[in-house]
Amino acid sequence: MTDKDRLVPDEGLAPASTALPGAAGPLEELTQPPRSQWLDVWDQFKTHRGALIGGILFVAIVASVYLGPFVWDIDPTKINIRARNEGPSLAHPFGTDQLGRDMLARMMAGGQTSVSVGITAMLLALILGSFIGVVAGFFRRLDGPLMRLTDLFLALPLLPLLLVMMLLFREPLNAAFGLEQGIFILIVASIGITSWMPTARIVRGDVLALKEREFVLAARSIGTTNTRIITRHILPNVLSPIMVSATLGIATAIITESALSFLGLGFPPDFPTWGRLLFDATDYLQQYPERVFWPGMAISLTVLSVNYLGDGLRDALDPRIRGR
Amino acid sequence: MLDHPIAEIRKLRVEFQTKDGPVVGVEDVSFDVYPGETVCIVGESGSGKSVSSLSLMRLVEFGGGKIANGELLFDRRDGHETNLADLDQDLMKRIRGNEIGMIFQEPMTALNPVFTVGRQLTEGLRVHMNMNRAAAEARALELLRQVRIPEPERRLKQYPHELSGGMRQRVVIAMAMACEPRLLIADEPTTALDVTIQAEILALMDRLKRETGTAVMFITHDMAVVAQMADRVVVMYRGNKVEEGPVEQIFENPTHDYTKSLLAAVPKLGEMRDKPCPEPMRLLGVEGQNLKPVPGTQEVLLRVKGLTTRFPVKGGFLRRTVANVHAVEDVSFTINRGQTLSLVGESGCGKSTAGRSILRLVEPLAGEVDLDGLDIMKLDSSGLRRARLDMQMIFQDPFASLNPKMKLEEQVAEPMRNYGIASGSELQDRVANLFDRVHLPRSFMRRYPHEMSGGQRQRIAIARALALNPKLIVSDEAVSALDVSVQAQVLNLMMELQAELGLSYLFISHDMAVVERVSHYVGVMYLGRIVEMGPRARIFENPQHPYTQALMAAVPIADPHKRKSEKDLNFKPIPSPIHPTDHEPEPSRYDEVEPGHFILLTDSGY
Amino acid sequence: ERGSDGQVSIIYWQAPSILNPFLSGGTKESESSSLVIEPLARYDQDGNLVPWLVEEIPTVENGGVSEDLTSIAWKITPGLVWSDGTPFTSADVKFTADYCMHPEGGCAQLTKFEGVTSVETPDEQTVKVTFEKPTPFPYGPFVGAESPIIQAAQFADCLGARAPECTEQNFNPIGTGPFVVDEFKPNDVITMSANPNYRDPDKPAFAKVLFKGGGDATAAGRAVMETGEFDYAWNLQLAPDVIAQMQEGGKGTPVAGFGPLVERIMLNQTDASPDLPEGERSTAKHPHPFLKDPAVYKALSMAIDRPLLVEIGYGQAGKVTCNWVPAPAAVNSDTFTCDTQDIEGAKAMLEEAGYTDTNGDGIRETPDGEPMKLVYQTSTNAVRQDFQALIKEWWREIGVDSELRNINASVFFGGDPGSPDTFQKFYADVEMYANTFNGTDPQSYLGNGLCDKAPRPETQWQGENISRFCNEEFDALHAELTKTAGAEARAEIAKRLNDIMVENGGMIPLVHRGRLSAHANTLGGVILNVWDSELWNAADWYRKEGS
Amino acid sequence: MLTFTIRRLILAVPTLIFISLVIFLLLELAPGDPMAQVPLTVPPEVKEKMREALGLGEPMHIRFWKWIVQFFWIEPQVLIDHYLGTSFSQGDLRVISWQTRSPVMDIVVQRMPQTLWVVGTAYVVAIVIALPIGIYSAYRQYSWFDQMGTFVSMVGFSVPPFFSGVLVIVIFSVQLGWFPSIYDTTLVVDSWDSFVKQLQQMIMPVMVLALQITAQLSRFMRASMLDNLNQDYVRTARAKGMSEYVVVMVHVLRNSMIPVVTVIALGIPAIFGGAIITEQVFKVNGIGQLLIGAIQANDLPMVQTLTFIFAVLIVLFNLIADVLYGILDPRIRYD
Ligand SMILES: Nc1ncnc2c1ncn2[C@@H]1O[C@H](COP(=O)(O)OP(=O)(O)OP(=O)(O)O)[C@@H](O)[C@H]1O
Ligand SMILES: Nc1ncnc2c1ncn2[C@@H]1O[C@H](COP(=O)(O)OP(=O)(O)OP(=O)(O)O)[C@@H](O)[C@H]1O
Ligand SMILES: [Mg+2]
Ligand SMILES: [Mg+2]
Ligand code: NI
Repeated sequence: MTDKDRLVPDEGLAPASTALPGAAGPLEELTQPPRSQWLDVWDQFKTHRGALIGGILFVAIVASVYLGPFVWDIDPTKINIRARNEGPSLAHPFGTDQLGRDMLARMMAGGQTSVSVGITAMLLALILGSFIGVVAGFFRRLDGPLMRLTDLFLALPLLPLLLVMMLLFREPLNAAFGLEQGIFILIVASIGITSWMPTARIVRGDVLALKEREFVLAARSIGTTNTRIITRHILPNVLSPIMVSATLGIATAIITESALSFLGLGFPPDFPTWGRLLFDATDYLQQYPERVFWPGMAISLTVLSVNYLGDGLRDALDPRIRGR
Repeated sequence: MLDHPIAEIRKLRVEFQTKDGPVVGVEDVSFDVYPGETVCIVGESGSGKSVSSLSLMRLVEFGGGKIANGELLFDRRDGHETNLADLDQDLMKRIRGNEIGMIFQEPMTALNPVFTVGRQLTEGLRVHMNMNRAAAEARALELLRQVRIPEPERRLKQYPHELSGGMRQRVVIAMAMACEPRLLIADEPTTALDVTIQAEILALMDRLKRETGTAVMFITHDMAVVAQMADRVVVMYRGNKVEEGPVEQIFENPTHDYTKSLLAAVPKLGEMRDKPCPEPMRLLGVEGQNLKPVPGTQEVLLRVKGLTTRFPVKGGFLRRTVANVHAVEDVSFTINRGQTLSLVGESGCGKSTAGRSILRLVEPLAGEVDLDGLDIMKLDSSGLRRARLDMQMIFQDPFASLNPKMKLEEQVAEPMRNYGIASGSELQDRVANLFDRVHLPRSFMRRYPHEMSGGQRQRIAIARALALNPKLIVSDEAVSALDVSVQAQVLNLMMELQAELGLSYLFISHDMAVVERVSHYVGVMYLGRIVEMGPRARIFENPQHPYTQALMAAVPIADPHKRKSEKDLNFKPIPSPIHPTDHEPEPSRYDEVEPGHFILLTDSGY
Repeated sequence: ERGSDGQVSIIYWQAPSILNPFLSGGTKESESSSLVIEPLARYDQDGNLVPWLVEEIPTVENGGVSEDLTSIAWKITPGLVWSDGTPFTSADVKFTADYCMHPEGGCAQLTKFEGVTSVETPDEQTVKVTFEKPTPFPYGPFVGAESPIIQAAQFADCLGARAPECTEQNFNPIGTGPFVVDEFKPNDVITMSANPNYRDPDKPAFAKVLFKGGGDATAAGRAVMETGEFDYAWNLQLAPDVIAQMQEGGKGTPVAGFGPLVERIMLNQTDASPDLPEGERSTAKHPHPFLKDPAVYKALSMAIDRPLLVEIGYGQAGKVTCNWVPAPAAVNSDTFTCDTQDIEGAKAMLEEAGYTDTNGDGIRETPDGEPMKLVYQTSTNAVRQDFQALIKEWWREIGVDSELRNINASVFFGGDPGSPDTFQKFYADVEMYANTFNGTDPQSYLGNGLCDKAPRPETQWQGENISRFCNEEFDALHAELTKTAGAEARAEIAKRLNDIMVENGGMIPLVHRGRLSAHANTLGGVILNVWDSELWNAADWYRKEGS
Repeated sequence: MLTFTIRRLILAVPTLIFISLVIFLLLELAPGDPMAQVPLTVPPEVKEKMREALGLGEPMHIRFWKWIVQFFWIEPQVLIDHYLGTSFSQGDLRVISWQTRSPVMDIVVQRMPQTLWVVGTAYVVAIVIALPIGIYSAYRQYSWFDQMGTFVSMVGFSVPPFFSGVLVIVIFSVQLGWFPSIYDTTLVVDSWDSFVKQLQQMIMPVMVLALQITAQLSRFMRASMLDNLNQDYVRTARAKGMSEYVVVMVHVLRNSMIPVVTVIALGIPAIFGGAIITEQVFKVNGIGQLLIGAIQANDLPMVQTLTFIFAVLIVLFNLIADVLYGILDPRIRYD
């Protein structure tokens, strides 16, 4: 390294004020033009190998699931009874199921549901959780009631809740959005509202700590209103626990959906999701192991990729780490 | 062989592997430490002081560093000279804590929060000296007595958080001294402490060194401390040693430019004697400095009367208030336009609370605050928001008071956005101007706080406070966390702005030398009250209250000839400010000993 | 020899929750309790009545049934004792009737006692049951697994509202059967041991029974046929290739038997359109726009490939049927054949009747221009959804569109009048489910086609005539059946009733479903009986040597 | 600490009553009918009679009040009677399940052992495995061990138990014949042989469950260790000449355990709640299976009681976690 040149004492003799508290590395950065925030995030993200692989994989999965049907345009509900239980072949790369439906097409259709359920349920849980966490942490008076509410939701059983929601909202939802959309909304909503609690707790804890930090006081002293303190100062700083919850949330939502299918409460059986496909295939585990393999693989890969993606995003979103 | 060094550092080079390639922490450093001698290593933050000392302990490796080059020769107790740089970690274990002791910078975090003091003290003894539990405990007790901790028996069973900062630092020292090491490395052991405690700790170390004959490697960036402690001084700058010599020589005849600038930046107590008004410091190598004194006006801007702030202590079954922390108790003062009033005092005496109460960032219990004719206490929340246009605050910790996730530009623009003062390109211009004002390059506007040094950050905080053109700035220990050279620049900047814009400051600090430099008036706080208040010169030249006198005595002076000894110090621990709810404190009554110089008559608790 | 063969392990993937069939009505409860408590007479594997705790089956010929068909007298086998050693008398039988007919008891088997006016005990060995009107088939009370005899002494305090409080009795009934309960863990497992006072001193061969409940059919089948942990698994509703795979395990054998269970598509005779006001939807007020047209329902039926359905859904445990009542054999009508799919024929039939695709979207329109679109609902169940998918496909081919719906079984069959999703409300055009009847006499089952049994708001949507079928000829013929005695004559009428229903489009029968159970190869004496409890002859079961 | 605990306990009472009301209302609103599983052969009139016999005719608030009284007043008496042989509860109507017509609590007590055995063991096994993995992967962050650990725990997290359960059954029961595929709840462990049997039947469900729990716990442990490994006191400990073992396993571990212990404590209610899917797959018939069975059969008293017990446990362990936090971390003092 040519640290020598950089370590030359500068004539101004006001050393630390112009240089960074770090000795060597960052000096160079001084001369670089400042860059946009997202470019920085991207830069950091790129250096995180796991995150990059995870991100590419996740994008690939999402793309193949949503764009795949344009290339592989077999109807996933198309029954071809003569081609029942076939193994992988050129015509059906993933084989066919017991009604001769193309597994690849079904995997893509199932993926659409699973991924959408995962993402939307996660978003719902995240928004709810962050909102409640932030409000509880920020407004001392609401803390007690909101945390008891969290207890309440923790204690609520998912299954009866789902049944109630089915009864109360299915008809109106079906009327408004159609059958599949209706059930989709129901499932997403029920997974969402039964899984926001951990996020809320974590966020609340972080907000409680952040609230005591001086920059929040500083913000108040320059006349920042509560709402702006929350949106500008608190939220960006609790982003990393939220990101972690988010990535875990996608995974849990996908898995919860499959568990609901197992218990007969999820999407109807004619509605493919990865969880459903996996569940249906477990009966055929011995005869047609490949049928278990595809959905199982898809779920695991998604969960894995999302998790690594989350790890990387968390690092990338934190400017402190980004600088190093 | 007394002239043989106990430790010789030869051509040390330490590198760190980071994500963006290797970073050099120490480039090329060589120096010796002789038995019974105190070597002070000085230099700005990040110059490699800690890394050098950690290398000697071979602890850099645990932080991701690597000793890339050089020798660390250490004279073992058994007389063998060993090169620590390539010693096995297993053997190193036996030297660490046993033959080399180390005291760390942060007393608050250097102790393990979940183990008792006794346990942490005895641990080393039992490993290195093969003591049994009882023997180790007896020795621990003895150590605690040595470092003069009150009630040592009780301390053994306490947890670190139950001790005050000063006591914790003494525990750390006791721990380092436990096995009577031949070399003691003290890495900024007093930086985080109050003057009074600092004075005690320094005296304590000095005594211990004399009593045990241990060699001390003392790391600091505070020249006053150097003057107090050192036999020899090593000056480091950006990973290199730039100068070395006996302490007198360094202070009287610095040769390297950096050393000179360092010394110039140190405010020295008594420097301002006979000067009526504060004036900026002369910094080396800065051309065209405006060193005109800042007289200010005699027009009253802020009048505070009977300010009282208490924090309730909740307890009992129903979470009712069972007691109050009397943080600020019946405090009155005035600040003139364009002038600075400083509040000094030990940690916890209520300085910050007083400052915050004026802005009503904490709600005072009683009192009047009158800012330029506006009764702050009577304002509702929107009125208060408007009032804050005229009064701003700079916080103690430049690291904590900036939002780490927001661009600097944004942070400076935020107050103007909040009040809708400017927008669009006008806002941009204003922000750019503010950056110019605080001497920051405009290219920094798009940076994040972590990309700045402490001094730069503090300037951002100042820019932010200036954004609204306030009349009053409450500066709460705005320079305490900074390096001397940076501190000098920030102080100069503040004074320059005062002269130009006619700002008034409420300057909160515990550094007497700094206070002497910047203030027109000084108030000394103790346990929530102002015990003495008056023009700066009178307070410094003629301190009347016993507490003020003790405080003055504790301030180290950046002059190796004016060392203080332990005998000069007689501090009592501060009594608790917590009183039961029915406690009715007496009102503060003052005696005017000289014109404008007041002394508290009420019992302050000192 | 009694108790010589160790333990027999039985697995039911539905776990019994109680051992008193009068309080539950579920198959799992009546079958598990059949090991302990027994009726006076049972049906054998062919559906014939066999005397069990009596000497012979009372008939008009042997004088046991009165000439006017209003009473029946049972003669209890002398010397019978309960498992606790006390004698079994006619008082116990009478008590059983009182227990079930108590108005507050909530007895699940009340239908068995329909029309009974009194039960008398002329002597210790004789029970006389009197009916309020001539009853040509008087073998309801005390016959079959649903109507066993409980001990008067044990249940004396459990009449009426007190019935549910008698946990000890309900979990551990004293019976005359081959086994006695050692421990009952509700919804989990029952352990039993041989009844020391069983009437045949050599039986049962097994000393212990382990009756495990819970899980799923796959696991049960696997435990018998693949791992050999269990000896008997009940009702393996599994895909045929899964069964085949399990059989390769070589440890067990599947056995199938056929009762009257039929998977069918009910055709709504009324209009279920959501546009109709609540209370008129799916009622006789508004007939269905096109489903009552013979051309339509016949075409729908012709489009279905029943053998394929059987192959995919049931394999060994299914047969093609065109009848509503395909069993017992005597009442199985042979009027219709339906085992070949005829898409072209169906198309032609619709075309001819004026249902043509006028706008070219592939869906035919009725002569009024309404598109032929059906809402097709069923309960949530993998096989049913496969059927739905297949049938939807076939119907599409003939130009009839369908919208599939499936509803959680507990809601669908739950009968909650407030829910829009029950099979009784039938807010759809067609719905698919299976139904059957107990015993061998179809009279009351055939009554499900009577006009006045249609669910409607006035009856709180209760009633068994799900398709709201209404046909005068059918009603008259059924009235005749209730008065006719003589097995052959009754069978003749039953066949005609069946034909009227199918011919007039009340339903499209799909599959005659059997019950497929499996037993270990080492378990001997298993005779699958679908007319009574599958465990009816557990006393005769034994361990085969050497296999 | 004591007042804190008592205050929280007292505050928990209204919370719990509110929770029970919410659960009750939810279940009341839920569709479904306890008679749904009664075969179609039973005519509707008879079903109606059976429904009335269950007390379904009474208005909602009366049934709620009855449940409250039974649960909070009568059931505790039964418990006292059971232990002291007294007879306070004689003649009082307990909470009766609609499915089995027997007291709900008796069944719950009956189901406890297998749930505790299987789920509890899995939890213990998971803790025993997860902690060392977490510690080591944090200590050697970014080593291949750490990478593997992350990968495996993520896979473990992402495999639904209804699949992994069947997979191990097929491998170990069907193919290898090592372990039984169906859990025998009647097995009494009184000898070495029966103990071995018990072990054999527990291995698979424990394996499946532990995989999931380990995956999550080891992540927690790792994160917590990483937080503490960079703390100043670690350097102090090293500077004292402590060996790496002492530094990591004493100084760092003790601090890292503080959050992890509370996470573990918060997971304990789940042990009592059973693991619905795993219990189903292996036929363990514990609490989880009881709950799902009761939901499917619309056995409201059972569902209500079980979910409420679960709520009590959650509230209780929340409190325990808080108290534990206070005990483990001397810096935290509740008053
Ligand atoms: N673990 C590390 N990884 C990377 N770089 C490091 C590490 N520790 C120290 N450095 C770098 O080494 C250089 C010297 O740091 P050092 O801690 O010795 O400074 P210092 O003189 O002790 O400063 P201070 O007065 O702030 O304590 C700095 O540039 C710092 O950024
Ligand atoms: N939010 C609070 N709640 C309760 N007590 C408080 C609070 N803030 C400060 N105190 C107490 O009030 C007293 C004065 O605190 P303050 O922060 O004003 O001291 P200070 O003089 O600024 O000290 P330092 O030099 O350490 O900043 C202290 O005893 C402190 O513990
Ligand atoms: Mg340092
Ligand atoms: Mg302060
Ligand atoms: Ni020597």
